[in-house]
Amino acid sequence: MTFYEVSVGGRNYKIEAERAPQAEGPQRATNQSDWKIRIDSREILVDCVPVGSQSLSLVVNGKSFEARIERSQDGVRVLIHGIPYECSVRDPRSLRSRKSAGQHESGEQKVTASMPGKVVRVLARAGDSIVAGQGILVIEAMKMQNEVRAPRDGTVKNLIVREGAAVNAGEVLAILD
Amino acid sequence: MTFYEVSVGGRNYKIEAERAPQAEGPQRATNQSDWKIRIDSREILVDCVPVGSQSLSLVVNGKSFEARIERSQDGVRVLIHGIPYECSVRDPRSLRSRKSAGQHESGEQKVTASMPGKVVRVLARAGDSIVAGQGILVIEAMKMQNEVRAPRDGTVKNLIVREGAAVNAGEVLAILD
Amino acid sequence: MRKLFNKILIANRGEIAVRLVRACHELGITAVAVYSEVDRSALHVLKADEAYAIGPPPAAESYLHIERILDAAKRSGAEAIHPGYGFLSENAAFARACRDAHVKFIGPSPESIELMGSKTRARQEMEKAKVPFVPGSSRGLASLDEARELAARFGYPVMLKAAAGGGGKGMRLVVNESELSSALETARSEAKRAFGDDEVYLEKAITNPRHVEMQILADEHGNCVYLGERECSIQRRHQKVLEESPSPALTPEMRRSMGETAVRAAKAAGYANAGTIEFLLDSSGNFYFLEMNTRLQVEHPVTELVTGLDLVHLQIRIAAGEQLPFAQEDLKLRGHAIECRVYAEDPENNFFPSPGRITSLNEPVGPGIRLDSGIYEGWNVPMEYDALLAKLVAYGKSREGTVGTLKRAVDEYVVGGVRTNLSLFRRILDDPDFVAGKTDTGYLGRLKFGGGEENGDDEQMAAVAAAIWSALNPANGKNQQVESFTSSPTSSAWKRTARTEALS
Amino acid sequence: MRKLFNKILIANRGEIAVRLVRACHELGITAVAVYSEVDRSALHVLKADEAYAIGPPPAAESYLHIERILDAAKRSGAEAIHPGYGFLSENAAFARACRDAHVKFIGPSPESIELMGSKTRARQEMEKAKVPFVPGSSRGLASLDEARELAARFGYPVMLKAAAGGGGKGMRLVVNESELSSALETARSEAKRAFGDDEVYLEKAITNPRHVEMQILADEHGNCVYLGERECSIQRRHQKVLEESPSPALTPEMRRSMGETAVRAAKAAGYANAGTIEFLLDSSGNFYFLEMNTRLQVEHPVTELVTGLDLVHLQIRIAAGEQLPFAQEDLKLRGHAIECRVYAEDPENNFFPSPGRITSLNEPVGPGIRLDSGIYEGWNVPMEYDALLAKLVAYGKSREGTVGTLKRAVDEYVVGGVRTNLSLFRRILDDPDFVAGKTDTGYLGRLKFGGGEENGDDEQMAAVAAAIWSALNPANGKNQQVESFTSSPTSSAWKRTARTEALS
Repeated sequence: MTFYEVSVGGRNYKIEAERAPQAEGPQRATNQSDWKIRIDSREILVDCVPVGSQSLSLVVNGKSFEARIERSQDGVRVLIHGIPYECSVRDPRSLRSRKSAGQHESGEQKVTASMPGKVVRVLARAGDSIVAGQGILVIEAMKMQNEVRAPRDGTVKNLIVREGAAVNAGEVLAILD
Repeated sequence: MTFYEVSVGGRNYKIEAERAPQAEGPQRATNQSDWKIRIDSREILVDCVPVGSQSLSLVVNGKSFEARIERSQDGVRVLIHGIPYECSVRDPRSLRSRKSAGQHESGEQKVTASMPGKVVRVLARAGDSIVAGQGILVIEAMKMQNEVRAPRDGTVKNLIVREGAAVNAGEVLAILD
Repeated sequence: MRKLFNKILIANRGEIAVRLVRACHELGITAVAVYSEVDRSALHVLKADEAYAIGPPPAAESYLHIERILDAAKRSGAEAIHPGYGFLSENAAFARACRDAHVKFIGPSPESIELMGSKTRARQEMEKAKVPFVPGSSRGLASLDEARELAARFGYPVMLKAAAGGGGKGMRLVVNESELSSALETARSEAKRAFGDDEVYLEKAITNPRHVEMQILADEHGNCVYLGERECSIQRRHQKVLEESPSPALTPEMRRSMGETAVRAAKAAGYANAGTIEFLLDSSGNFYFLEMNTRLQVEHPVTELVTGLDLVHLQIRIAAGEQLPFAQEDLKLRGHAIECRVYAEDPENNFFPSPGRITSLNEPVGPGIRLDSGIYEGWNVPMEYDALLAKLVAYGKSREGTVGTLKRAVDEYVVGGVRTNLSLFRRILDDPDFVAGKTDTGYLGRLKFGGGEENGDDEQMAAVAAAIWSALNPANGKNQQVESFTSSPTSSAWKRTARTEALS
Repeated sequence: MRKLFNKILIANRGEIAVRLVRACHELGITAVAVYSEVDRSALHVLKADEAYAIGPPPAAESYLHIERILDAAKRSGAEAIHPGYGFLSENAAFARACRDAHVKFIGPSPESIELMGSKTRARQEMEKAKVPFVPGSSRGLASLDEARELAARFGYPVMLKAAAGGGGKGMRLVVNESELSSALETARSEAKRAFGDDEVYLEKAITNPRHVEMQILADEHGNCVYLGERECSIQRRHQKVLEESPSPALTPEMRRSMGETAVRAAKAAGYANAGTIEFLLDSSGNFYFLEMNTRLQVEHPVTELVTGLDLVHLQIRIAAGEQLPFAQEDLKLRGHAIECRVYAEDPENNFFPSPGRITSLNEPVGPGIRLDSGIYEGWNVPMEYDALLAKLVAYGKSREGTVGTLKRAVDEYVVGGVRTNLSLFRRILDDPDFVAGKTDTGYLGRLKFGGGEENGDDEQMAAVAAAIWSALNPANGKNQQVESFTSSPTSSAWKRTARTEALS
């Protein structure tokens, strides 16, 4: 049995997942694909089979769900009925490692790109004092421009990208101190 | 440079493949994706990029070809304009290994399934003498039945599958001696 | 919009089950799938809102198992069942069991199914309704004179058939009167030997007939309309392969006449819901009743595309007790539609079925294309059921334009891992007879097919691609090759194992 | 079939280039693609028969580079060029350069493009042809009395606008006469301050207008017909998002009147090939000329589905010198069609563009669905161009049924790796105002949108799926998390960078 803490849209689910034991005989009540799931202390039997390489099909009490799963920045994004649910999954080990990682964070803050694009203008320089909301640089993608702004007051410790650079989603653009 | 012998539908092509050297400057004549190909002593420049995980896009002299590639029993199957070309590719090493493997073949002949199915009837027994064209067993798939017949006169040395068995394409059904 | 039903159970699998799930969703109805063990990850299960296992892979133990299906209906609370085509769709016992269980069967009454399922009773009722049959003696010939007289009345050629017969035994084609006497003798003695009964009857011979069928739609209030014909002459082993609407062979007058005949037939059978009357059409434009299919047809999309209607939506509305929302004069055919049935079978290996894993899939879309598909990349096409993977349908203003669109789509369609009959469609769509609309039930038998599609430039490029692929993926070069004989089926070695699920 | 052209070059990219390649193939014409460096493996290049590189990623150096495109036409031997929409499609210099190079430009003459591209010249010609404009003084107001008189003639509310103006400066809405005097003074002084010119003119104010456009088709022999309207009121940042035909706001009489006006406009411009007249429609049913788009529109599929025609086939036939194959009275609209423009943008992040790799793709098919798509799984959507990925179009007998079909298809559509605006369509299609056909250009601004789509059961199941996925793929559990701030754009921080490629 494995324990997970899954947080979706601000809600936390405590989940225990275990493969169901195989029953014998031709009229077996459970399948190879059955899981015993305890979610927030309620127990359900989930028939779960992989579909292609990126989906799971879940049948629970006769209800059928197809869950497309893709990696996202913070965990996995699960699409059900076309609607994305951002899930961050922690098992006990990763939970610990996350806590210890968090303790090492100093007063620095990284400013990252939310989408890929090209840096068309840099508005601040390393060493500049800036206030929350002040523009740091401008990114362009698909004929639209976006001014990336400071999340809080501070000093620009480092400007990592320069004009003309292509940046990916999640890439660090600047570090504030 | 690598040499290949590719046979397609009974025709053999001798092919040398080499990545084209990169030209310098912005108005470069060749791309990273260019290949110098010599096919049957004719030289062509092929711009070839992967498309997804199972295709190549080739542009040759302005002509555009999308080649879907999948493994087949005897090599690769290449689909161009929807039409499959069964290609068996030999580089010098595999050519050698094939020859040596061939030499070990005795008078035995394997009878294999051409498609997946279920064995619904076995018509011959081990030890039986059979003539070319005589039925060995019957396979059923998708509501159709197929009698698998002996390719030549001989003795049934081994009947590997039994009635009710599911067989895959290429699976050995029987061995003739 | 009034909810027609809250929940419908779909007693089928494959592309039609997916199509029915979609129709439910379009109408805001919860769709319940059922599945055999081997279909747990089939597309219809993934698309449905609910899904219930109904047994092992063999159809008799799952999709034909009335009790288990009704049990799933009960567990799910479904108010109606759509049977699709094949399986239980023309099973009167199932329709009756649904009625007894107070679950609406989306289709005709068990009585209509029974009537049209019995050749003799159907013929009696249809003849009363003045539905034309192939002219014939309908009972044994008393004498050569009677044969002569009937043959003269119907016109040559005629066919002699053993009354107890089947399988061609005791059958003789008679081209003119001089042959009649000896042919009758031979037929009688053959019939005697084969069936112990020398009774022989005579029918007008229809040479190179077309198979043309008429779609009808009837509500439960006595209204019935026809929705135009489908040309289904292109068949292999009595299995339709390509269908179109309208038929290149019908004039508006013939369409009206055939349509009105079909409506008479349906009314005579007390028919409700969607149904199809199959006709033989001879080269002079005469048509003769073959049988009635008391269910939705595989090829219904071509009718939908030329009428602009959704037959499944209408089936559900009719089953919910609604009246037909239009009259005959409101219906107009527009444009042309052609359907290709994409089967998992190997055209280079005598159309041997080809189940297995779909390793890659590129489905054509774009202008003028409708695709009803039951597969996805990574799915394993099971060996237990029919080989129909998808229906590729093109539509357009003219037949010529529609053929062009279909060719484009066939060329874009890629199914990897299993073999398909797509190359057969390329061959048909390029064939001058097909392009001219000259098709009959013998068409596919006459069509030269098999290889020869390859293009020299493309072949060279395939070789180049294979070489570059090997250079990029060196591991692929290590293909072991052993001398082996792969079974190659011949036509005669094949036969349909059951008619239960036979589709048309 | 006579070959119209042997070879056509497609001077575009994305879904429209794919759609044009398909049209060529359907007509048996060789299709030549051009591509910028970043589009080497774009779908239009893969589908085309030939492909030529035309330069670096920026459009100015590739898809807008007239010389390089004509060079590719010359090298390939293309006899005609289809410009698609955007890029060079309404560039008179390009049309003229094609003419000079003896390559047929599939579209109107450079003279027509120029005429309709000039607001003042277009207005003069259109007014001569009795095409209605929003009533206004068209030149500066001489006095308060003149303003009073005009406002009384047009009816309140009216709008005062700075003649030199733009950007809302010097603009005042006047609801009744008592406000007029002070509003005129304010507008004048604002205009003086902003533009150094206090000239102000007066126009009837159209509140909550609809954007309705009329498709026309003219051959090069003086024949011109209209193909019905498209309702395009649902816009964001002046970009259309969802279009339909017919418009819920038009009666058959209004359609005829608008259609005949559009044909008059096209004839006055000496127009040939496909074109669209955009109108503002007020709540009383009056319509006013906005502009003419002298090219194929993004949203042309909805017209194709209700007319049963293929506009691109017809464009090619017209360019080849053929006459229109039908007259106005042969054309009938049937059913209803609605298009969703699927953009790579993040609806939860203020519709921020979202280029990147398509990691998974499930495209909806089935009854009532047409999909014009320019993407495939594994492709990298480049950041250099417009964010339109595909157009999902549903059609059916009724508007209600079509909305149902579209909802079903939106729910089946999965695009992984990049964010899309699909959830916006779910919101619109469920909105009572949309369902009732009550849309105007302010609709999307009023629509409450953003999150709230989640379903409790589905969310729990997502959590369960994520847990099982982690159990099956233990490596996925090791997600590092660092405190980081992700830039979150606000509406005001965004602007269109260019109108050159703006689509409508």
